[in-house]
Amino acid sequence: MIGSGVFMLFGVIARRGAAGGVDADPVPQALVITGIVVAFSATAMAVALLLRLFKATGEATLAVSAPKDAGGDGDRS
Amino acid sequence: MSPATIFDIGLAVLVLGVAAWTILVRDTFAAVVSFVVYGLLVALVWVRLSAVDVALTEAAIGSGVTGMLLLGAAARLRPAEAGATPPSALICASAAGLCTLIAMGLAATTLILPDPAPTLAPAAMAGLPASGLGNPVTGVLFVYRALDTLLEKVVLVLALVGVWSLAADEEWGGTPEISATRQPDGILTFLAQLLPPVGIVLAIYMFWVGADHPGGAFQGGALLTAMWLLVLMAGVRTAPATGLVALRLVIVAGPVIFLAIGFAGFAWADGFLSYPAGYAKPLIVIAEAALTLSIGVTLGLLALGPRRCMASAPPPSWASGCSASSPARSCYAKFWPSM
Amino acid sequence: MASFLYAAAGLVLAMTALGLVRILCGPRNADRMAAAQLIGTCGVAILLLLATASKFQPIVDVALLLALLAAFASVAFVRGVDARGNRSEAEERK
Amino acid sequence: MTLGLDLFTVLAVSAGCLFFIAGTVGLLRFPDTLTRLHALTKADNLGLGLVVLGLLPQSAGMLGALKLVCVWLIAQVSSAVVSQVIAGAIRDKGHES
Repeated sequence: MIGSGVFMLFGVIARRGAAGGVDADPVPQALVITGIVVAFSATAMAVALLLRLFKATGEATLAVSAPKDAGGDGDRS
Repeated sequence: MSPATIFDIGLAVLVLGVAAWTILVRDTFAAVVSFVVYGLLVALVWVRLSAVDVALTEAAIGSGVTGMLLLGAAARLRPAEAGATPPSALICASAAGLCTLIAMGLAATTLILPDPAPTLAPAAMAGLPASGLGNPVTGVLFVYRALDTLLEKVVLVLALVGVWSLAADEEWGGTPEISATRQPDGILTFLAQLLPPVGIVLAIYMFWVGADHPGGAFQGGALLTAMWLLVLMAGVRTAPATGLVALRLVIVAGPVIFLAIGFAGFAWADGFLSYPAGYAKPLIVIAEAALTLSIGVTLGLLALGPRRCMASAPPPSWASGCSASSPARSCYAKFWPSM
Repeated sequence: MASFLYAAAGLVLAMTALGLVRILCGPRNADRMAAAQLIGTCGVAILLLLATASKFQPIVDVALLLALLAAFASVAFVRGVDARGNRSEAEERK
Repeated sequence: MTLGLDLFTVLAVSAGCLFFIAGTVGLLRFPDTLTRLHALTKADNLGLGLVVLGLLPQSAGMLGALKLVCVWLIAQVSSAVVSQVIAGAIRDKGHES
C-alpha cells in the first residue's frame, strides 16, 4: 500500500514533467513499472515466508516477544 | 469545474478511502478483496496520469496476480486468524505516525518542485529515434535505463530462488501445490479453456505493440502469468515440478539473452548494453520476446510458491486427481507443453 | 461530447463507491467477491468511457486486460474455499 | 448525421448508466447472496453492453469498434462464469462461508 502510494507520487512527478512532445515523463514511468514487478516479488517472498512460519509453528505470528498481526499479508500489501 | 476534474477528485477520494479501509479492517479476506479493488482504482489513477503502460502493469500484477497470491495466503492462514492477538495500541500508533511523517515529507517534496518541473523527458526522447521505437517508456526501459531492466530480471530470479528455498528439504524440487479439483464438465474448466487462447493472443499483441504504443514485455508477461494460473487453478493442467531443467532454462532464458545482447554491445557497439546502429529495434524485440516468456513463468512460479503441504494434513488425495488425463490436455499440450 | 462521457464515467465511479459498501459490510465472503466482480465491470466501463472521452485508444487495451482478469480473483477465491474444505475433510479423517 | 450519432451515444450510454445504477442498488438492497448475484450480473452486463453500444459510433474505425465488442464479450463470459462459480461455492458450503 505504502509502495503504491510512493509510485503514485512518481506518477505525479512524471505528469508534471511532461515535455518534449510526450504527456508524461517516461523515466519515472519506467521506474514505476520496474518497481511494481520488484514489489510483487518481495510480496511473494514474504507470503512464502509467512506460510513456512505457519507450517513450522502452526501460527502466523512471532509469539516470542513482539506480537505481530496475524493477518500480516493484508498489512504487508 | 469540468466533469473531468470532478471525476479526478472523486477518484482520489475513493482511492484514499479504499486504502484506509484496507489497512484498518481486521478480517484478512475483506482486506485482500479491498486490496484487489484498490489495485483496480490505482490503475484508473495511472490512466488519468497519462501513464497507460503503468496502468497495464498495475492492473495485471498489482491487482490480478498479487490478489490471487494474497487470496491463497488468506485461505491457508485462516486457522491461525482466530488465535491472533491484535498488535498493541502503541505499535499501531507509532507505525501510523511514522507512515504519516514519511508521507508528508514525500508529498512536500513533490509539491515544492520548481514549476517547470525537472524532467528527463527530452533526454529520453532524444535517444528514441535512434532506437527505432515509438513508445518512450519502452525506449527508457530498453535503451536509456536498460541496466535497471536487466537487474530487475535478476531480482525476479533471485526472489524465485528465495521462495523455492523456503520449501522443506524433502519437498525440494517438488510440484507447487495448487488447490485444483478438476471437473471435466465444470464451468471453470470451460473458462480455463476459453480465456487463455484469447489471453495469449492479447499478451503477444501487448508485447508487439509495446514498441510503439503502451504495452511491452512486463504487461504481456503478467498476462501470460494470469492465464497460466487460471489454467492451473481450474485443474486443466498441473503445475510443473520446480526441479525440471527445462523450466529453469525458460526462467533464465530472458535475462541470459538480454545479457548476451548486452555483452555483444562490447563487440559491435560502444559498450555494455548499447545496440549497434540500425539493429537496435530487432535486438530489443528479441530481448523483449525472451523476457516476456521468462517473466510470465517466473511471476507464475512466484505466485505458486514452493511446494507446500499443510503440516497437519496428509498428502491430499485430490492431488493425483488433477493430473488425470483428458481430451482437454492433449489440446492444451501445444499451449502448455509440460515443462 | 467529452464532457458528457466524463460525467457518465463519474456516475459509474459513484456506483463503484456504492459497491464498496457491500465489500465493507459483507456479510459473507461471497458477497464481497460478488461486489468485487461488479466493481471490475464498472472499472471496464469507466476505462472505455475515458478512452473515448480523451480520444486515447490504448486505454481500451487496459479495459481489455481488466476484462480478462476480472474472473481471475473470483476463481482464486473459489479455489481458496475449496482448499479449506479439503483440509477440513482431511482433518476429519485423522 | 453527426448529431444523430451523438444523440444515439448519449441515449445508449445513459441507458447503460441506468443499468449500472440498477445493478448497484440491487447489490446493496437485495436480501441474500444469490439474489445479489442475480442483480449484479444481469444488470451489469446489460449496462456494459449499452455503454459499448453507445461508444461504437465514436470509436476509431472498424478495428476500434471490434475491440470494444471484444471487451464486452470477454466481460460477458467471465461475469457469467464467475457468478456460476460463486453460486456453486455458496451451494456447496451452505451458510458457512
